[in-house]
Amino acid sequence: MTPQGEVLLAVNGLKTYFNTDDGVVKSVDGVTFHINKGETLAVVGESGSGKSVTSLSIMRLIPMPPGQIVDGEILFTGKDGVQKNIVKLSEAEMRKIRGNDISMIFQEPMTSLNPVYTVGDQIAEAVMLHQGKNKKEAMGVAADMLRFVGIPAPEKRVNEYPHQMSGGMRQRVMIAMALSCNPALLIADEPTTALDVTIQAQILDLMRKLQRDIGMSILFITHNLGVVAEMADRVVVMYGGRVVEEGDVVEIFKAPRHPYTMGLLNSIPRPGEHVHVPGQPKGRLEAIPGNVPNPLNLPRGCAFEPRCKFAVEACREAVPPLFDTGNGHMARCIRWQEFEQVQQEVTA
Amino acid sequence: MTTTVPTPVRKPRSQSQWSIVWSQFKRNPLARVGLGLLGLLYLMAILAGFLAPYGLTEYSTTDRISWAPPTPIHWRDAQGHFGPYVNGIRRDIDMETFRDKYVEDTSVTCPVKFFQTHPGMEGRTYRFLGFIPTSLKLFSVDAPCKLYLWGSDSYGRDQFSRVMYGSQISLSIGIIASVLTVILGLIMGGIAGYFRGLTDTLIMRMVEVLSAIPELFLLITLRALFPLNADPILVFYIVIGILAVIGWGGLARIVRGQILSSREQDYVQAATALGASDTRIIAKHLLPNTATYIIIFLSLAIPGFILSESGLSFIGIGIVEPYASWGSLLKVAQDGGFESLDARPWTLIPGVFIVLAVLAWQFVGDGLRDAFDPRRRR
Amino acid sequence: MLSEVSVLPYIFRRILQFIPTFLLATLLAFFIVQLAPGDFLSQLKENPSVRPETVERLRKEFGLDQPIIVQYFYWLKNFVMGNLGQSFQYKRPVNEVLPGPFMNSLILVIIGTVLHFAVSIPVGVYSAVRPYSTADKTFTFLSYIFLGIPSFFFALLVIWGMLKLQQNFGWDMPLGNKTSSKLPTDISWWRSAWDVFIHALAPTIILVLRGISSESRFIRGQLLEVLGQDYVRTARAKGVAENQVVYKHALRTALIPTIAGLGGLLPALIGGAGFIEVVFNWPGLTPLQLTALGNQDIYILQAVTAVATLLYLVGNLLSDVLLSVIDPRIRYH
Amino acid sequence: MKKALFVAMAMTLGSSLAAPFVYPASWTTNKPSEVQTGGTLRTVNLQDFKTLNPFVSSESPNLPDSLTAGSFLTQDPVTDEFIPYMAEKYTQSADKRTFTFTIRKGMKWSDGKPITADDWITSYTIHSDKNVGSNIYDYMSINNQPIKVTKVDADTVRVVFPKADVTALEWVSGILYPEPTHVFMPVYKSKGADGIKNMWTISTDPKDIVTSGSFMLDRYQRGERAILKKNPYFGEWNKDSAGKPLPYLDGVQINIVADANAQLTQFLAGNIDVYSPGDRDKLAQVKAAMDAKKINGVLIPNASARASSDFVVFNLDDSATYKTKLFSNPKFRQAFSMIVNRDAMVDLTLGGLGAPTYTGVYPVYKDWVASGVDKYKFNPAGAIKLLNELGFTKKGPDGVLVDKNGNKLEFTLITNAENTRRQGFAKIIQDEAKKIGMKVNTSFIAFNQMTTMLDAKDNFGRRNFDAILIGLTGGGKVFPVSGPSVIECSGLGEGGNLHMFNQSNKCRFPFETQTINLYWKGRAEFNLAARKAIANQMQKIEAEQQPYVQLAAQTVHFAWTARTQGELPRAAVNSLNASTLYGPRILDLTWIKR
Repeated sequence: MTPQGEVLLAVNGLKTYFNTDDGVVKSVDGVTFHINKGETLAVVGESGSGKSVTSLSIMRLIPMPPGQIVDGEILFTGKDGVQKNIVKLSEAEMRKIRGNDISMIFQEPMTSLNPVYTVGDQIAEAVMLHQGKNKKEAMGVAADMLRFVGIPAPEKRVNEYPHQMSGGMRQRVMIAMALSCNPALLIADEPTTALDVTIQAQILDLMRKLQRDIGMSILFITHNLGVVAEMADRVVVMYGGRVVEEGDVVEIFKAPRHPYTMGLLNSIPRPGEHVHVPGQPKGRLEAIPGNVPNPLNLPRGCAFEPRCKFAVEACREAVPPLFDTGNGHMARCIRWQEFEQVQQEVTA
Repeated sequence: MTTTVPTPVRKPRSQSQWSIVWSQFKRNPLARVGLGLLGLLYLMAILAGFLAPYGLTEYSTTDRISWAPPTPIHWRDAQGHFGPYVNGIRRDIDMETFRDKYVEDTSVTCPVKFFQTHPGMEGRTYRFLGFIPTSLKLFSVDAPCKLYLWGSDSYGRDQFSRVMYGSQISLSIGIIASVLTVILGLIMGGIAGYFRGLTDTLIMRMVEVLSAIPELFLLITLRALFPLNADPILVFYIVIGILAVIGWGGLARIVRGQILSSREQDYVQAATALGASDTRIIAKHLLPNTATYIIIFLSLAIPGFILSESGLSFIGIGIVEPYASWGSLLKVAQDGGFESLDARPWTLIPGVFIVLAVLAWQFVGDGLRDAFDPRRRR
Repeated sequence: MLSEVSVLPYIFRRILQFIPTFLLATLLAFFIVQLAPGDFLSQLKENPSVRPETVERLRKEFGLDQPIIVQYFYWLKNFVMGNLGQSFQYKRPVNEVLPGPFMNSLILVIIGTVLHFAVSIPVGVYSAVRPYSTADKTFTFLSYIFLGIPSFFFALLVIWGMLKLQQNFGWDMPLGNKTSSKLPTDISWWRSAWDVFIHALAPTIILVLRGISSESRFIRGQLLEVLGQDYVRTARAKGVAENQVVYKHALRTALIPTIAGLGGLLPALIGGAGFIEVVFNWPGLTPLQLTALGNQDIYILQAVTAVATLLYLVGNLLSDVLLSVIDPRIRYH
Repeated sequence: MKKALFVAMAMTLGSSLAAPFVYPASWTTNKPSEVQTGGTLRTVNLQDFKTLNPFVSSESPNLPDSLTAGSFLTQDPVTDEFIPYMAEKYTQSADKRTFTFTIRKGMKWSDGKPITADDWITSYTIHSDKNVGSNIYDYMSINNQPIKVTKVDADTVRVVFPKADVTALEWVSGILYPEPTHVFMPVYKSKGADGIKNMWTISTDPKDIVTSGSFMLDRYQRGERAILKKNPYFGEWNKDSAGKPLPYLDGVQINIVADANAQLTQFLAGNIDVYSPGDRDKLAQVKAAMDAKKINGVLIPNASARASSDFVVFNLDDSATYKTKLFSNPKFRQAFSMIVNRDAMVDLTLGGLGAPTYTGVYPVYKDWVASGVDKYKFNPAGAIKLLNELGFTKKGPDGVLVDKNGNKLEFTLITNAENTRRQGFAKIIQDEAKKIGMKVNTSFIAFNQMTTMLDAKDNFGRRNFDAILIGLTGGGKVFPVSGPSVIECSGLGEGGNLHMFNQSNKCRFPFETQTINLYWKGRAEFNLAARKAIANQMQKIEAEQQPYVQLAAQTVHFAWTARTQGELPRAAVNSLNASTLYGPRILDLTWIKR
């Protein structure tokens, strides 16, 4: 694992568990990845794969109890240039990072803004908190930010309430809020899922543009591989609380090394090429059979084994390790080499 | 709302809503306690005749027992025989303290008998489970002894028996009154919400009127309007009726609100377009939507009505003799004032039952509410 | 947003809407009082020396010989002109009789309302912020118990306890009454206000205990729900401190239903003060109402009903206005 | 002749210019030398006072009465004799109709103005004005013939009754009180009855209230308490047996406590000085607190029976239904009386603190209750025998007796919901009746409703009740058998009459006429022994006819704190001499021990 460029955030062996009446849910079970400065990393997975919990763990927003970060470290280099282990920080220190060094935007713009305060107030709150500005200055910043994210008539809009705005507008407000303190890292948790397709594109465009302007890193959480292809530099694929594949976006799309990734790629309609899954007619769209495993009762071996058509006896025995397949591409499948061969044959 | 905490995945097969609610309900320990307690209380009410050693109004104007304390039960007699027995009791009015003094008359002993029938004894015959006439009692003692498990009232009526019989009234009054309230609330709210316009205005004004007029005033004056030589059992229904008449407003308002919002929904409009009649639309499409709310309302209204009944008894317009409710029994303690607390604490026992029943219903009600609410599921 | 331009016409409209309610309530009250057999003069029957002509003359004097509906409109006309009619028992205008007891009840209700919110909000918030903690479980347990005890009986228990404390420890307890009979008559206003306050404390606490029990549970539930809302997570993600999250972001929305219920609280407290006023010998509206009921002193009863309906209106208006302050989504239409 | 002696004494004292009234030493247990003056008596009243106006007041007890000194005569609580009080002396004409009173000199109102003959005339004039609506308007005449009150000269008032009437003595001592002419007359002359009615309301400034009695109003806190202070002029003409001016107290505090249990609380907490426990539970509480030294005081339990009665009255109207015909048969009422288990009522309902009653004369009038009136006491076997004679020989399947026409022996007994004692009585009647096959349904309704049912209906039509359990209270010491409104069977109308069993507006039974004749004969009889003989006759008739089936009477109990002194001698402590507000004592002679 050789990080290229300067590492902004490194997650090492993160384990986040939830205690429920029925037992311990290992939502995140030993996740490791990193984000470089200025890079966009996409974390992909179905719901329940642990991607959202991972992002909330980075923010230390896991509700405790019932949740708990039981192991691992999250190393983060903030604007002050000092590297800190987020897991070990006090709540007060963590608050200085949230919204300031790391910001987050969420899936549901309709409900993510407080209905009883004006959007200006809500943006200004973060500014006042982290930059020590007074209310008036902060409101000025808020208006600037609204303009920055492309909202017309920002001086008027700052005094409006969320219910007076459309969904896309609100997501812009969320982005404005998140960027108001120039964070080093923006975590975007499915920011466009709830939006219309045209608005989706606008928001993604906006994010790309802003990233260029500010130079921040983005941790992009999504289940939509189309978005990944547009946005990400690198991709981490999660399944059952673990990373099953990681690599450069082009690499992943061209040569997935894990059956789950292959399944994901085949379950979205895209013009152009389709990943070839061995033993399957080329170009057919197909959903992954079965359901996400019960997190209370994960298989002893590979979590994807019950749904995997390539599963062999060895898959059931133990959790496969992450295999480095070269070029920083890693996959958690004992048969990855077979796929490589098949794919090379097909491409050839 | 997104779920940030992974919800534990339920059993793989899809469950019906009811079984989900039930399994959620079972997970709530307080709800389980409440349900168990209610089971016991209602079982007690059903078996009241069997559990109560005496009749509801059984007392003697010749023995003149007044405020007898709980009768001590002895286990080993002078001859060394083992088995529960009681001594006879003698009463004096102590003209120094003005309290009744009871001494055990050890020369008289009566064994506590189990599963005895008492044919021909006034008031001891009851209908087991409502239809089998019998005078079988779980336990009893023969005259001249008395077995007052929880003491007696001023006439020497056995409080234990009265609490048992009282449970039938207190526990059913809550259910019947709240069912009646729900029916009234549903009908009025349904009509108001569906027809809107003038009907709605009228009904909603009525609701406002009922909540604006002081309740105490309504209770007392409404009670005064009812027939005077009404049969006590009729009075029981009148009391229920008054409770329901006063209580339906809140529910009607909510039902109306729900209907107003859901009648705009597509399926209702579709039904209208298909020519379904108004009543059919209300009954088939609109009311079921409020079912969840009604179940929760019921379980939380019942304890309220149990308390209201005791309040009515307190101002003397509740259940009348010869019937007894926990409320009217507690009024006996209330009437005695400090003397009840100082000299005959056993008269407070009906209050314990009121608290227990209200607690149990609330546990169940809260449990149901949580179980129905997907956001509060565990 | 709250602005005078929109509020005033709204209030006016609400008052207009309220008029039929008011008429219906007072008419209903008037009818059911009159429908009950007997009237104020019935009690003269036990007096051996009152002659039939006397009763007849009094009946005319009080207008009791007129049809009920005529009597009602007569009352209404007078009411509009600020005349509440004549109390039969006091032989004085109700305008003179009512204010004292009304103010006394209001003392209980105001202290009660303050207490209601001053206790239930902190308790509810504390329980929501630390759900299932020992304190939360204790509050839950206590509120279930308080909800289960009939309040009139609870009042007896409290007085009994206070009396035992006084008798056994010599502590001077404000045992019933509105003021202490031991104080000299010429004391400063704040001293007598304090005296009234400590006498009001015990009845008020009993009065609102049930309310506090259910309200604090309700606020806890609401707040727990709001704390799980996305926008609260957003606030946390901004780096807002936890108590700011609770008080600034969550509590305000969590309290919306509570404030919507304020409208019913005032009349409920006035009504609920009933038994407790009697047990604690508080010279409020209920003792007045009870004797009026016993004597069928209809204009007192009418006035109490009118006041209660007006309080209902005031309460509802107040909660509407407060709601519009707290929740910008609510507009006047 | 005690009376003559007193008049003579007053005359000798009268040789000085202003002769004060001297309170006999026998009216208090204390010697004048023991007495400490000053202090405040704290007492309690069950309801809010509603007015200060003596012409409007209708409640009992009321403030105007508490603030008034009295009238011409006063009744000695120990001897029951009438002695001159505000009159220095009086004469009674040979036909017993005319009283001439010489007003005591030196009497003053609380504003210092003298009390004169005019003040009685003022009072009489205003009370007699129909438009004022005075509560004692009807007392100003007897059988529609007015009582005449005239001023003879500045010191002399003459009262003429339409006929010789022994209750006239009560009238001149306890009905007509003088009222301040200088306050009321100008208003009455200028504004008439309406002017009077608007005077002296409960919110009037106490300074404007002028009283004759030992105390005047200091301040009234609505719904809380009345605070009275000493009338400085009262002592000038009222002295104790040692010549000390009265009253001893500086003030009186009448606390308004509307709930019986709350009153007990106040006494147990030491907030009030005098208290009368209303039932056995409260008595036991007071006793326990005194025994445990929580309160230091005196308790007189069972001081006497109460001056009130409880009875069952049947509907004996001439409506000729099966039920009224049955009720109209004295045998039925005798049978009913024999199922009234009065001992059980005393024991179970009154907690042993009471006595069975058989006539309408309250048992507190020990000397007046006739002997041998308990012929129809509790005797179920006797009741069954009488019912058999009435044709109720067999029982139906429900255990209820039926006569040969198939009429069930069943009726409804009504009593008022406010009264738990009466409900208890009704219950015992119901349960005893059931044992012999008489079905009694009970119904508890509001008092007002109940009295409405008792009232005569339009044109004396059918009244709609079977039996009512109700009570009477009040009546003087002079002829305590009954009252005109109770016995007269004609001249009934809407209200104002208590001839409860028969509202047909005519005497249906010979015993009704007999009773009326005896009653008026007794009223005209000034000889005590002869009057008692007449009373005995009346009670014999009542006991035989059972128009009112008497039940049982409660006893009264008095308690006061140790600091409260000056009560009546024990022999005079009974319900008749006890004031509702102050207990068995004369307020003016009450003092506080420090």
